[in-house]
Amino acid sequence: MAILDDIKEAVVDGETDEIQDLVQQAIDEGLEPGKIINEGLIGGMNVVAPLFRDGEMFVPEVMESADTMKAGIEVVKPLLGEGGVETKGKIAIGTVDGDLHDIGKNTARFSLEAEGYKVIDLGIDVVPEVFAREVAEKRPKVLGISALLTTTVGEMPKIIKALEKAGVRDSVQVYVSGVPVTRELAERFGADHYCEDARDTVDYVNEVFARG
Amino acid sequence: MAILDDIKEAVVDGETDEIQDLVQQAIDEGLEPGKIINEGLIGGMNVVAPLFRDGEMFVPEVMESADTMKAGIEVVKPLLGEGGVETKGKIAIGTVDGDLHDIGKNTARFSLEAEGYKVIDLGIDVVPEVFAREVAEKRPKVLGISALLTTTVGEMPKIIKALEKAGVRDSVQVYVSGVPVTRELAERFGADHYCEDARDTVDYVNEVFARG
Amino acid sequence: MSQRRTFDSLAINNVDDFIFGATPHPVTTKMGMVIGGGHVYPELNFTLPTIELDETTIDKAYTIYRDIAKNALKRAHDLHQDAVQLEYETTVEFTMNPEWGIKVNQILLEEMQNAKDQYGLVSALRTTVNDNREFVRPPLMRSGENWDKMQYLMAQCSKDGADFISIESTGGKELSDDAIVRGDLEKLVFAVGVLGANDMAFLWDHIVDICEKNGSIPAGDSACGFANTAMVLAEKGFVPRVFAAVTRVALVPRALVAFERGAVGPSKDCAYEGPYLKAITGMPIAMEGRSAAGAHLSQVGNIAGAVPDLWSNESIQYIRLLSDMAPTVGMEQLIYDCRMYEACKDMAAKRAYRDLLVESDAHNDPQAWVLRPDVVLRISEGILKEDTPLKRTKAACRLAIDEIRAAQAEGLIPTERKDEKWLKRMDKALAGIPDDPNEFYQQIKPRLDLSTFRPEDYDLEG
Amino acid sequence: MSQRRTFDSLAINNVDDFIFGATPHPVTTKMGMVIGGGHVYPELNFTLPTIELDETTIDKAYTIYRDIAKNALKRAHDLHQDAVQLEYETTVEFTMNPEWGIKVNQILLEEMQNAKDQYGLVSALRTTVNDNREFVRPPLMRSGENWDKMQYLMAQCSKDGADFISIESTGGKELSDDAIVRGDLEKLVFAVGVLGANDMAFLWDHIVDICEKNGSIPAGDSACGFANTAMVLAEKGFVPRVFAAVTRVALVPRALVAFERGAVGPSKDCAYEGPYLKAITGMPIAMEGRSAAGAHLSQVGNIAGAVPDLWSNESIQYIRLLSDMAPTVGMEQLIYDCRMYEACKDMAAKRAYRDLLVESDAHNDPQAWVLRPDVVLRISEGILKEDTPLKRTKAACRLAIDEIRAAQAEGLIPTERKDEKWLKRMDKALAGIPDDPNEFYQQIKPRLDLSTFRPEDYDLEG
Ligand code: B12
Ligand code: B12
Ligand code: SF4
Ligand code: SF4
Ligand SMILES: [Zn+2]
Ligand SMILES: [Zn+2]
Ligand SMILES: [Zn+2]
Repeated sequence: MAILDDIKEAVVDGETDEIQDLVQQAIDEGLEPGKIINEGLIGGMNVVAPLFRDGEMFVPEVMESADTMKAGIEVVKPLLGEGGVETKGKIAIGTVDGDLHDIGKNTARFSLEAEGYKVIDLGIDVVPEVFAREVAEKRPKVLGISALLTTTVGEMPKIIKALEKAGVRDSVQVYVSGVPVTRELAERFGADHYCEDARDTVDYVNEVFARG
Repeated sequence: MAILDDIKEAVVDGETDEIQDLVQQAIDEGLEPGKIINEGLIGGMNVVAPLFRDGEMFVPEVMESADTMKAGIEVVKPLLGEGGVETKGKIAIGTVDGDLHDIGKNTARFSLEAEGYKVIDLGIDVVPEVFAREVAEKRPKVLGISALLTTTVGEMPKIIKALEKAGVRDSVQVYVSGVPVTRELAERFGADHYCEDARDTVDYVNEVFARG
Repeated sequence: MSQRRTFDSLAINNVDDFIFGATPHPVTTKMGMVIGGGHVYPELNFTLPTIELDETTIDKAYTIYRDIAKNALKRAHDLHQDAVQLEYETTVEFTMNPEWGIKVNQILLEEMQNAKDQYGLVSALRTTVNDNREFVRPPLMRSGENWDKMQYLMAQCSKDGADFISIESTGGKELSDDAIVRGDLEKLVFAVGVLGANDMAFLWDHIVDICEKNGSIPAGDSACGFANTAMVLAEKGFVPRVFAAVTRVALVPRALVAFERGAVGPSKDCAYEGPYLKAITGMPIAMEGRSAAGAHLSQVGNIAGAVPDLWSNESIQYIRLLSDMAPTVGMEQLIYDCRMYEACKDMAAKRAYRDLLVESDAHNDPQAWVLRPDVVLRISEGILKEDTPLKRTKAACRLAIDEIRAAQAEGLIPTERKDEKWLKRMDKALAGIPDDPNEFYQQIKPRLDLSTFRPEDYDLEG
Repeated sequence: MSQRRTFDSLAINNVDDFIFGATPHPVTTKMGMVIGGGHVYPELNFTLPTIELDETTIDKAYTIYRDIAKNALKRAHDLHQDAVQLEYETTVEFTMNPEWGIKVNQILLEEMQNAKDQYGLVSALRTTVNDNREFVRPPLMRSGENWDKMQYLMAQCSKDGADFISIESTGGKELSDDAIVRGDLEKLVFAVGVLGANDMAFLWDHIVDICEKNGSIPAGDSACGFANTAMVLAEKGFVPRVFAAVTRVALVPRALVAFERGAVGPSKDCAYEGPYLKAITGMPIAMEGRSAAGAHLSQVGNIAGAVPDLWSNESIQYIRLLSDMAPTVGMEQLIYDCRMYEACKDMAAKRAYRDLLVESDAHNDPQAWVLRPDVVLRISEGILKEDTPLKRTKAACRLAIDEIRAAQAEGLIPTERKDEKWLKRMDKALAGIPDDPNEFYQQIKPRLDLSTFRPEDYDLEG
C-alpha cells in the first residue's frame, strides 16, 4: 500500500502542497475513503502525536501536519456517508476573564487536535457564564480552563460554581492550567485535575476518554 | 530621686550584680516598695522595651535587663502586701508537635516578659490536647503557637480544633508564627492573627490588651 | 514636544568600551542616582500573590505592596547597598482602575521616602503601565477608554513622582503570536517591522509628551510579548532555538523607535534586546538573567549580565520562602550580583569579568550567541546601514541568521538536528519580503486574519 | 574500622592554591564525578511544601520528590550541564519512619538513573539524615529507639546507593541555643568544644562504620544548629554580628572531629566553616551563598563562593514560581553560578574571579571577613597549634576576635556602636576558660541547667 505510506509521510512532514494530489491518487487507485483517512491521514497524525509528546517535533511542525491532514480530508469528505469523519471526542478550552494569554491555549488546542479530538475553543477573556452556557449547549466531555496571572486565577472557582449553577458540573471533567496554578490550588478550586502543559494535557485527556 | 534613676539605669544596663544593693539602698532611704518597682525596676524595662523594638538592643541585653529587674524585685518582694507584683496580663506560647525549634519561642517569651507580661511557656513539641488543657486551666488572654517546618505547620488547625472541643476557643486570642506561616495560612487555619517576629508579637499583644 | 532623533552610527563602537554600568548617555533620577554613570544598581520587580482584586480586597493589595517595598528596602540597607531601583509593573486591574494603580504608585514612593529619611537609602521608581489596548478585540490602538486610562495612569504616576515611565507595548502582537507559534518569519517581520514599529512611533510620541508635562523620564519599551514569548516557547521545546534567537534580534529595530521618539532609557529589564539598544543609542539599559530565573527560565542567565546598567529579577510573587518573603530574597540576590560588578577595580578587571559572563553562556545556545558584545556590535552596525524599521528588521534577521550559521559552522555553538532546515526556512521567508511596507501588506494580506487587527490603526490602507 | 587521622599541619598552605573546584584530596562518586577534582558542581537541596505527613499523604510526598528530581535533572540537561549532585535532607518524619525515608532515597536514585539512561546526565546523591536524638528530652545521644532508627536509615540509604551520608548533628545544642541567645561565649565554648566535640567523635565513628559496611562515603557534618542559628539571629538584629562571626569560627574544631574520625568530604553546604575544613584537611567542601538566599539571608552571599567544590542552594520548597517550580529554578541558578567557575580558563583567571567574590563581601561584615581565604589560613594555622578540641575551640575564638579587632582598627570592616563592648565581653569570657574539659565542666556546672542534657552521654563525670 505504497500510496498510504506516502500520504502518511506527507502528513508527518506537513506537505500541505502535495497532500491533495496524493489523496486524489489514492481515491483513483480505488482505495476506500475510510481507509485513506484512518490509515493514511490519521495514520500520519498518529505518528506525529507521540513525536510531539517526546519533544521530537516543534509546534509549528505539528500545526503543519494537522493542516495537511485537514486538507487531505477535504478531498475525501464528499465521498463519505452520513457520519462524516469521526473524532475521538469533544473538548472545550478557554482562558479566564481578564486574562489575554492565548498562546498556551492555542498550543493545547493544536496538540489535542493532532491527537484526534474535536476542540471547542471558547477564546480568551471568557466570563464564567459563557463557560457554563457552552458546556450546557455543546456537551464536551472535558473542559480546560487556564489563567496565567496570579490576579486572574481566582476566576477558576467562579467558573466551577457557574457550572454547578447551570447543573452541568457532573457532565464534564474540568482541568485547570497556567503558571500560577498548582496541583494544590486545583484541588482547592474543586477542579478534577491540573495539567502543566500541552503534553500533560494530552495524556490527561487520553486517560479521561480511556476511562470511557 | 537619684536612686530611682540609678535603679532604672542598672536595669537598662543589665547590672545584675549591682541591682540588689541599689534596691536595698532605696528601701533604706525610705522609698515606697511600689514606687521602687514601678518607677525604678519596671521603669527601666519601659526604657528597654522600645529600644529592643527599634533594634537598638540585642536579645542578650534585654534578657540581662529582665534578669536584673527580677533580681531587684526579689529584694522588694517581702515588703509587698497581698497582691504581689502586678503583670500586664497572661500569655501562653508553645511550639507544635514534632517541632523542636525553641529559640524563636524563647526570644518571644523574653520580649513579652520585658514588656511586663506573664508568659506561660508550654515548651516545644507540644500536642494539641496540651495546648487546650493549659488554656482551659490557666486562662491566658493570648495563645501564641509556632511551627518552623513545612511538615509541622499542619498541626496548627488541629490545635484550634482542640481549643474548640475544649470549649475555650473564644476565651483566647490565637496568633500563629514561624517561617512557613503566612498571613493567608493564618486565616485559613482560623487563627486570629499572624506574627512575624518577636517585635511584631509584642505589638500585637499590646494591641489585644489595649482592646481590653 | 519630543525631540526626535535618528540613529545612523553606533554610540559604542569598540567592544572594549562596551561594559556594564557605564554608557555615553547616563540618566539621572530624582534622588540623584546616575544610571549608566559607573555603577550597576539592582532593579527589583514584584507582584501580588494569588489574589482576586476587587473593592473588598484592594486594601489588602495596598498593604502587600507597602510590605514588599518596606522590607525589600530595609534588606537593601542591611546589606549596605546605597541605591536601588524599584519597578512597579501594573497588571490589568490597576490600569483598568487607574485609581488603584495611582495609589500603589504613591505607596511605593512613600516607602522610598521613608527609607531615605530613616537610613539614607537612595532609590528610584520605574512605573510600567501595562498595555491594555488589546482588551477590546480587535485591539483599539489609538482611541477609546482603555487608551485614555493608560495615558491617565501614566500622567498621574509621573506627576506623583515616579522617576521613569515604561511600557511593554503590544502593537503588532495581534499577528506575532500566531507567527511565532507557527514559526512564520515572514508574518513575524510584518507584525513587528510594520505594525509594531508603526505603533511604537505613535505610542512613544504620546509617552514622551506625558513625561515631559508631568516630570518623569520616558525610559523604554520591551519586546516581551514577542521575543520573550519565543524564548519561553523555545525553552519548552515548542519552537526551535534558532528561531527564537532570530526573533530576539528581529525586535531590535522596533525597540529603537521608542528612542527615536524621545525615550532616553533605562530600557526595560525583560527587553533582552537591551545590549543592541545600548550599542546604538548609548543610553542605559536594564537587564535580567540568572536572578530572574523565578520569572523566566532561559539560556542567557549570565550573558544577560554582560553590559547592564540596572540588574533586575524580572518579577516574583509575594510568597514566603524558607528565609523570608520572595521579593526580599530577590533584593538580596540582586545586590550580591551587583557587588560583583562593584568589586571590579579598573577597566581591565571589568572587561575580564564581563568576558567571564559572556563566555560562560555564549557557546551553549544561539540565543546566548546573539547577545555576545562583539556579535551585538556587528549586527547593530549592519542594522544601522538601513534606514526604515522594515528594512532594518529584515537586516536584523538576515544578520542574525548569518551569525548563527557561521558560529555553528565553526562549532562555536551546538547545532541541533533540525537547525539547518529551520535556517533555510527563514532564509526563504526573508527573501520574499519587499522593502516597502504597503507593498508588503498587499503581498501578505491573503494570509492574514483581518478580523484580528485594524489596519487603519497602523496607517495601512484598508 | 575507620581510619583515625590527626591534623597538625595545613593541607593548603598558600592562598594561591586555595581555590574553588580543586583540593588535594578529591572524592569520587559512583557515577564517576570527581568532587574537588577541578570542577564546581551544583548541589540541589529541596523540601516538601506545606503538607502534613501521614499514611494517607505519604504517597503524595513520594510523587513530589519524584517530580522534583525528574524536573530538576531535566533542567540541568537542558542547560547542557553534565553532572550535578542532589541532596536529600530528611525531615523528622522520614527519620522517625525510616521506611518512608528509604523510599524517597530510592525514588531519587531511580530518577538519577533515568536521567543517566535518557540523556547521559551524571549525578550523585547526598543523603543527610536528620539528627533526631534530641526528640527525647533530655536528648538520649547514644542509645534508644531514635538513635537506632537514624543508624538504620543511614545503613539502608547507603546500601541502596546513596553516594554520601551526612548529618547536621546536634550534640551540645542542649546548651548552645541558650548560650547564643544570651551571647554567652563561655557556655558556647563548653557546648561545642566539650559536648559537641565529644559527641562528634562518638557519632562519626558510627557513621564511618556504617558507610564502610554499606558502600557509601562518609561526607561531613554541619554546624547549622550552632553557627547558622547565630547567623540568622544576627541578621534579625537579635545578637551582635561580631558574636555571630566568632561563633562561626568557634565551630571549626568541632567539625574537624568528623574528619579525624574518617569523614572525607564533601562537607555540608550549610557548614560555612567549610573553607577552614578544606584548608586543614584538603578534602572537598560544599558551600552555599547568594543562591541559597531563599533559605538563609546572609552577609556572605558571594564570599561563600570563593573556594567551594560543590555549590548549593541550601533548600527550597516545592512551590510554584512564575517560571516553574522552585527547585527547578534553583537548579538553573546554581548552574549559572557554576558556569562562571568553569569559564575561568587558567589559575590566574580563577584567582582573579575568587578574589572578586571575596572582595565584594569581605568589607561589609565581620562574618564575611572571617571567611576571607587569607584569614582562614591564618586562623586555621593557629587552631592547629593546639591539640585538643577544647583548646582549639578557645584558640579559634581568640584568633577570630583578634582578626576582627585588627580589621576594625584598620577600617577594613564596619564597626558598630556596641562592637567594642561585645569584643571585650568575649575576651573576658575566654580568659576564664581552663584547658581541661572536666575542670571546665566543674567550673561552669553551677550555671548549667542540668535537666537539659545527660553528662554521661558526653563522657563527663556526673
Ligand atoms: C507570552 C506572555 C505574554 C504575552 C501573551 C501573548 C498571548 N497572546 O498569549 C503578553 C506580552 C501579551 C503578555 C501580557 C501580560 N503578561 Co504575560 N507572559 C507571557 C509569558 C512570557 C509566556 C506565556 C506563554 O505563552 N507560555 C507558553 C505557553 C505554551 O505555555 P502556557 O501558557 O503555560 O500554556 C500551557 C498550559 O497552560 C497548558 N494548557 C492546557 N490546556 C490549556 C487550556 C488553556 C485555555 C490554556 C490557556 C492553556 C492550556 O498547555 C499549554 C501549552 O503547553 C509568561 C512567562 C511565563 N513564564 O510563562 C508571562 C506571564 C504569564 N505574564 C505576566 C504578566 C505580568 C503579564 C502582563 C500583566 C504584563 C503587563 N504588565 O502588561 C500582561 C497581562 C495581559 C493579560 N491581561 O492577560 C506574568 C504574570 C505574573 C503574575 N502576576 O501573574 C508572567 C508569568 C511573566 C512573568 N514572569 O512575570 N504576556
Ligand atoms: C536554628 C535552626 C534550627 C536549630 C533549632 C534550634 C532550636 N533549639 O530552636 C536546629 C539545628 C536544631 C534545627 C533543626 C532542624 N531544622 Co531548622 N532551622 C533553624 C534556623 C536556622 C533558624 C530558626 C531560628 O531560630 N530563627 C530565629 C528565631 C528568633 O526566629 P523564629 O524562629 O522565626 O521566631 C520568631 C517568631 O516565630 C516569633 N514568635 C512569636 N511568638 C512565638 C511563639 C513561639 C512558640 C515561637 C516558636 C515563635 C514565636 O518571634 C520569634 C522571634 O522573633 C531556620 C532557618 C530560618 N531561616 O529560619 C531553620 C529551619 C527552620 N530548619 C529547617 C530544617 C529543615 C530543620 C531540620 C528538619 C533539619 C534536619 N534535617 O535535621 C531540623 C528539624 C528539627 C525539628 N524537628 O524541629 C528548615 C525548615 C524547612 C522546612 N522544610 O520546613 C529551615 C527553614 C532552614 C532552611 N532554610 O531550610 N533548626
Ligand atoms: S515576558 Fe516577562 S516581563 Fe515580559 S510581559 Fe511578558 S512578562 Fe512582563
Ligand atoms: S540552618 Fe540551614 S541547613 Fe541548617 S538545619 Fe539548620 S537548616 Fe538545615
Ligand atoms: Zn518585564
Ligand atoms: Zn544544613
Ligand atoms: Zn543544607
